Amino acid sequence: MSEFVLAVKDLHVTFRGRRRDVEAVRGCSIQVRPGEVLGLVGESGSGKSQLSLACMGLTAESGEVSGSIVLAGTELVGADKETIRDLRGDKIAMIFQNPMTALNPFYRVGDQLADILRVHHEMTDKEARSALEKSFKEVALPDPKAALSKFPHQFSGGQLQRIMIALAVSCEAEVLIADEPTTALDVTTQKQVTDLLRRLVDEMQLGLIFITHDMSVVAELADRVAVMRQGEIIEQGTVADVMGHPQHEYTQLLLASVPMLGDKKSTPPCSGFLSQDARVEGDSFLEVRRLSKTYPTRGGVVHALKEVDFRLMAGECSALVGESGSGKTTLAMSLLQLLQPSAGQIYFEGKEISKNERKALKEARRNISVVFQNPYSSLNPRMRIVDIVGEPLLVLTDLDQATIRARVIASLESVGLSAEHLQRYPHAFSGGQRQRIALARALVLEPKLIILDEPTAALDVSVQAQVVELLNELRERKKVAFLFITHDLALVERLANRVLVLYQGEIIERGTVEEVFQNPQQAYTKNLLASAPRFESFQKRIHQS
Amino acid sequence: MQRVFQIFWATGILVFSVVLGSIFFAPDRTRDAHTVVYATYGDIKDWDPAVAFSLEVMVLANIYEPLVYYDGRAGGEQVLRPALAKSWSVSEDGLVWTFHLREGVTFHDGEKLTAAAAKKSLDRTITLEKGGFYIWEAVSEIRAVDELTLEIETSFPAPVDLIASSQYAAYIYSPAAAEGGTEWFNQGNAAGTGPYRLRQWDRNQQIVLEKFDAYWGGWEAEQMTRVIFKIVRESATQVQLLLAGEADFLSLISVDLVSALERNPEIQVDYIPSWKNSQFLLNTQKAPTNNLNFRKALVHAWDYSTVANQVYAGSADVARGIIPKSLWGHDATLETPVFDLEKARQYLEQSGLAPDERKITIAYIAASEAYQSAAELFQNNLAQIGIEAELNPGPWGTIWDAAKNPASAPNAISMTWWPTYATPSDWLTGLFRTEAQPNFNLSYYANPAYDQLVAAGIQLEATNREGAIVKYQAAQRLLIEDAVAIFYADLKERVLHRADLEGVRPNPAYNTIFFYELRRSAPTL
Amino acid sequence: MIRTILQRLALMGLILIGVMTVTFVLSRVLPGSPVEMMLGAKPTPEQIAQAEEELGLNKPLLTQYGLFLGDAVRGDFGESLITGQPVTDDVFLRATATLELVTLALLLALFVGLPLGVQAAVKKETAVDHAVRMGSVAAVAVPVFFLGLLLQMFFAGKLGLLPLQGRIDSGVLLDYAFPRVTGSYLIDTLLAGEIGAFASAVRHLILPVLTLSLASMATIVRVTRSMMIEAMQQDYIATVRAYGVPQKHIHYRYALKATLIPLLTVVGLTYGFMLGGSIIVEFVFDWPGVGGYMVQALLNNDFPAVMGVTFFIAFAYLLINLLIDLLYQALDPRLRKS
Amino acid sequence: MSAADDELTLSERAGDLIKHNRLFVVGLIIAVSFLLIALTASWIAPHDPQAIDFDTKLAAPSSQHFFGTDVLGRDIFSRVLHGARTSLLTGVLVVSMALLIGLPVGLIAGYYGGRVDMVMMRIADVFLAFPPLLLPIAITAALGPGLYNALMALAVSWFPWYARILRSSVIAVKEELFVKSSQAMGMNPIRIMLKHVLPNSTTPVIVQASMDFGYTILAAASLSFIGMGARPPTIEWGLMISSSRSIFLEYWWTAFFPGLAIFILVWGANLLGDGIRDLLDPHYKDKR
Repeated sequence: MSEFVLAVKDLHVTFRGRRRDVEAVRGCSIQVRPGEVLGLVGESGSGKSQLSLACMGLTAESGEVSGSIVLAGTELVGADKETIRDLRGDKIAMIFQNPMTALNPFYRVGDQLADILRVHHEMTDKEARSALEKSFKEVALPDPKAALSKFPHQFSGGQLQRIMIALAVSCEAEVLIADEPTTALDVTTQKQVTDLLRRLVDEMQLGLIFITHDMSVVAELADRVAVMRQGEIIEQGTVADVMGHPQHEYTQLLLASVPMLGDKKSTPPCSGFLSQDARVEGDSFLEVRRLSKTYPTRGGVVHALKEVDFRLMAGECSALVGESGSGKTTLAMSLLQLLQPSAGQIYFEGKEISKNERKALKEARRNISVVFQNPYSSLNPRMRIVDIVGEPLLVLTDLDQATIRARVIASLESVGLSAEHLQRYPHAFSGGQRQRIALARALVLEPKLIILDEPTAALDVSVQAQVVELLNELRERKKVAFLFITHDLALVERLANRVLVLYQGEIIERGTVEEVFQNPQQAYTKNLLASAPRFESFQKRIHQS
Repeated sequence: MQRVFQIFWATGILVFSVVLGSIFFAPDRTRDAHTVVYATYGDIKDWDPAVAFSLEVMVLANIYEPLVYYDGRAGGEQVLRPALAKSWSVSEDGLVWTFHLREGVTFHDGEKLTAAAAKKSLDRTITLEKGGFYIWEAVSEIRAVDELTLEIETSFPAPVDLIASSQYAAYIYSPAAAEGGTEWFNQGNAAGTGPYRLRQWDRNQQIVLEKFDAYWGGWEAEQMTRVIFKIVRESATQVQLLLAGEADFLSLISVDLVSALERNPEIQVDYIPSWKNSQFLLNTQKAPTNNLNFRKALVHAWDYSTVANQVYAGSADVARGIIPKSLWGHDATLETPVFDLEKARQYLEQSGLAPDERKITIAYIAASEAYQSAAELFQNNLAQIGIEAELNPGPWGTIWDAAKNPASAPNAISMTWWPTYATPSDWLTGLFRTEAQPNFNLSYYANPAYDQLVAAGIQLEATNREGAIVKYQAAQRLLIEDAVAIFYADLKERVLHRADLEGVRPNPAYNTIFFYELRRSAPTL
Repeated sequence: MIRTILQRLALMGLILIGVMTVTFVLSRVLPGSPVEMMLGAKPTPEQIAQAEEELGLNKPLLTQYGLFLGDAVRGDFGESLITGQPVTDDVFLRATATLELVTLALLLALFVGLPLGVQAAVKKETAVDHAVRMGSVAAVAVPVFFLGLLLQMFFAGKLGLLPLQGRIDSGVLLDYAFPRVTGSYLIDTLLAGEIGAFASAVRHLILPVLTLSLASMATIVRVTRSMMIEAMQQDYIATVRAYGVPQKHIHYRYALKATLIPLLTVVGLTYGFMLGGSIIVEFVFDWPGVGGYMVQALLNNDFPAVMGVTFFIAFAYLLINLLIDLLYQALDPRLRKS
Repeated sequence: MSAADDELTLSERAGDLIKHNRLFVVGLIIAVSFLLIALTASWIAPHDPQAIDFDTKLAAPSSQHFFGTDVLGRDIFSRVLHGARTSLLTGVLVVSMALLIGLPVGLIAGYYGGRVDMVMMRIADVFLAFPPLLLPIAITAALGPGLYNALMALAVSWFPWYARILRSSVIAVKEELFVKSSQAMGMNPIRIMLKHVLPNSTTPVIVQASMDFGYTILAAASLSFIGMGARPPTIEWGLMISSSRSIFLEYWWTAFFPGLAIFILVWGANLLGDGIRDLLDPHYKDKR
């Protein structure tokens, strides 16, 4: 029988829309051999999920599938529903992006998984449970026996993803499709899951299709890679061929825009800026002294921020780095006066700003503005762009309509948009464009400092790069200071010159980017740097395979 | 999963079969010919005969008996029949009345009827001062002369035999009951001398009376042994019960259904004279009805014949004054206003009221369809001559209370009246005598000349009936001249019952059916 | 767990006091002073004054409310001015009649509504689904009093199959006397072994239960359907489908359980709605329940009864919702305090 | 990537709905026709609804009187037409009054949270603790019967529902980042609530209001049925049924046609409500 455990030839998936038909997959062909990992890369909307769903026979009713999909010797296209259903969970299994909601909250883990197992394999409940216990050990899950009787909400994201993998293993599936399994996980947990997958593929000769938008993960894990764009596979081959010397310019763009540590290509951030006038002024225009914030919860008091001190010099661009739960957003909210800190003070240009210092607070508000992470929530869907961007001027200045309109147009042009967008509503714009509008709103007041909370995290890789370039260019032209809040070290390298590492509410390390990145003092910083994808290891990995 | 389905279907079939079974195999209605069912629209509130003053008479009249019965069935003139008193006489000066009680009469609780027992129950009723106690106003002392002779002395000559026949506050109850007091009565107890004893009271559902074997009147085979009062609030339901034979009498009937029911052979409709009449009292002190000419306009804008013939569909005659045709003292020659919109417009002009002042409020009992239709018709007629009428229907308690407070009193309020005992003075004093704090004088009528005429009549009533009538009729003429109310209907009492029941001869003096007199002819079920 | 229950009970007490205050203010504003009602047609002024003294009507509003609360806490709501009986007895006697009616109506609504809702969801966008939706939207639109009249006219009037009104045949009530234990005629007659009386009680329940349950049945169908569809779109259903679990299994084991638990809150709500709706059904079928008693009390401003019956209905309504919430927390593993 | 229907604008979805959701179309037709009837009642009614004519009392439906005549001989067909006006007015007035009271309460409670929210929601709980119909009956008893008192009573007992629904959606919208950025600018809270929070949180309330429209008509009719609602000379369907209740078994048409009218209007309103929910509630469309 053919060497491939899954072979897809000239696959078309079209959806009958009410107004026009949409071709989600246009003639794709891929193959997977046992023990081989095929990386399926593409941005959102490229059709990679639809391709995998077709291989599972899960395409929605309104979709039509043509071409050929041979799974473990059986042709799926045109087969009756029963035979396809029988294969699912027996020959082919799937792992989903969000493990937290993938299991039924109303049943214990052991019950529901055993139930699934006994659908395909004639076994008693006891046998199913012991099989599960075995595969729980296989995926290094702590205390497998107890895990069976727990409920899904009693596990962490990483543990749940392991449970899903264990299920696929105990089903003895020959092909495993992992749809962005690590996107929803922390950086450190991501590495553990990808390593586990690699080990299982090698040991059990599984065929794995790893779907992701993150080129660095593909480089780490995959043997072969297929790049998808608008429903077509534009390039396919071994990792070395496709990533070493990419033919299609879209692939090149994807590779270039993946932020990697140690990627020397881009110019060092605001170095020019630093040297001339920043040092001369000497005084810090934003200072935080012993800032702390505690939340009372049922289990006692949670310390989100513990006596944080730091200073921002005029014209500097600092980055605040920390994983989720480190308190970085609480800090940002406190700076924006959206949160009342439990203790400590914040000074702007020497004057303390707090709820009762009316004048100082207003002055600070004119000079500090913010760009949030999620572009889809940053703009009021019911307001036109001209009103959104013009609102700060309306609120904080008493300029007349005409000048406000002019300033808005200028601000929009500075972020690469134009006056014709003025009357449109946010839903007419893409994620990247919305983030630019949010930036235009932040800039219109010509503030001294812009706080950016994970500005690119919600964007597609290719768009991320453009926004990073825009930020760098704006800083030069507008002489405005940035405070970046992010978990992505590669971004820090490209955008900031000073960095503060936040861990469980405390700044455990600070300094220039070179000092901290070359020889990190704290163990936590070292671990962070280790798990972030590095440019050299990426190159090594490509040429080696 | 299959187990759940099986349980689901099993329970479904079980429940369905129980329901079907009970529909078809429920006990056949075990109503024999000797049970009679009366559908009433309200439950009993006061079981104490000394306190009861409204709907309760329906039941109590079959449990208790007065000293004397008034037989109102014999047309106008007055006929008094012996009840617990075999015979009675009055002294020369008309101040001392002697009643000779019947012997061998026992109460339901076994006690014997004696003069002392009668004195005890009448004394208690008077001192309790509740319900209809005021009819004994004239009485100064009651004496039990010997075992079966009772003397009642009055401070001024009064028709004590007539008063003793009243349907309220004149019943004789056992001394033990008197001891128990209102508390004992209201737990659903009764101890009278009447043909039926109280068997069961299922609050808000039904009241059951049962034959009292030791009744002094004795029993025959075909008489009724069990009387059930079923509480049925909806008149449509009462009609259905009557048609289905589940009820023998009904108490709440829409006027328009009577003609349809008359055509039904199984139903019999008896019309009997009644002392009830309906009128709309006009508030003589509240603008704009304080203006005499405006009131005259109103009384001429009422369409008397249409209301009597159409709205009351033949169950009422056009009234002629306040004293009904069926009672002594009625003045057939009295000349009363007639429906004439032209005349009404003239009076309206004479009243000199500005157009925006021509607005009145009319209150009436919401539950009565006759009042509602009559009021809507009147509202329609008034609109034709430029008077705007706002209708305020409501339960009796609410509209009565509003009417008694001058500020919130309406310009016109519905009133159906019937006497406690057979005397015209009951209307003349109750409705129109001057009262500082109005109780039923909701016209706020205060005319000394009128009061003087009525008082004179009362004095003469016991001794010189003719003289009393002359006074009463003069008083009535004043009411017409002052247009104090719209007297529009002498109500014909209608009794609807199953045709197979005979002996139904309702007595206007008592708002009840004497079930003791009933016989059932060929069984219909 | 105990702490949350105590907290909820305290909250419930607070809300009940709020309800009592609102009712107290409303009942005092009612037109028509209750004294005349109590004393009958021709009371003398002294009697009125004496009765007002007795009822404490002449005291300032606040002290009247204080006195009332003092008594109410001891469960003494005074005597009803219409029936002359202690309000608590009246309310208990009638409450059991209403609870019997409402509970059966809810069970019928669930028994028919649930499966229909589930089928409509499972067979989405098919003839079954459209028929069920059309029917449920129509059923909700039928005025309860109109439905009652129609059923009466047809089943009792024309066919003479079912009784028109009341809880049991008068004759049966006499000849098959049964002791009142629980207040529910179905149970009491069975306890007493009087099958004849039981059958009569069932016959009298059919029309009122049907009238009361139709609207709620429709609501339960619509809510079950949308909850079931929502459950079927959850990620964990996609997982189970991806592992080839048969469709029937997905519907009736996973999606159904995920629907039934949140559905509990709707049942609590419907029970409350039915307590209100029973007012109309009791009006049409002469059902001696607490709804009719309340309307009578309000119409004749019998304010002790108004306070007592409002307290009971609000208390039952809140208690039921509390029980449903606690049951919901016990059943949903995510909320369980393990 | 969502399936065929990508982000449709409101008007496209409406067109889509009319073509595909037959139930919504039926509802639309009923609602529009009743609206027309209500507006043109005085012209299209064959007889004067108030004209009393005892000669034709309780006449059965005929070519002369399509729905027969009532106990005062008035033409029931004309009265049903005029009744439409009262019922539509009831629906509009009650829902809008309830929204007028409920929206501010929900907005302030949701936005400020903390003690303000606690107090307001407990007050709403008190109103919600009264089972339906109990509170309106108590209020109408206090204010005295009459259509406007009944409508006021219904509105007062209805607003807590809207307050609660708005509150929960305001709590969600308050966390949106565009609200946070306005707060960061120091915009005054009232402006934030009115310009940013309210416009984005009213959808669930509008959906509920359109569903309630039919129910309020039913509630008002029930009040009239037990004598607490409209009074003559107002022409109201519930009142017509109530006043012909005792003769209904014999003269069925006196109550049947007003009852039928209530049923059809409320049914239409509910279908319309369903449709509006699909229109405004995007992710709801696949729950249809």
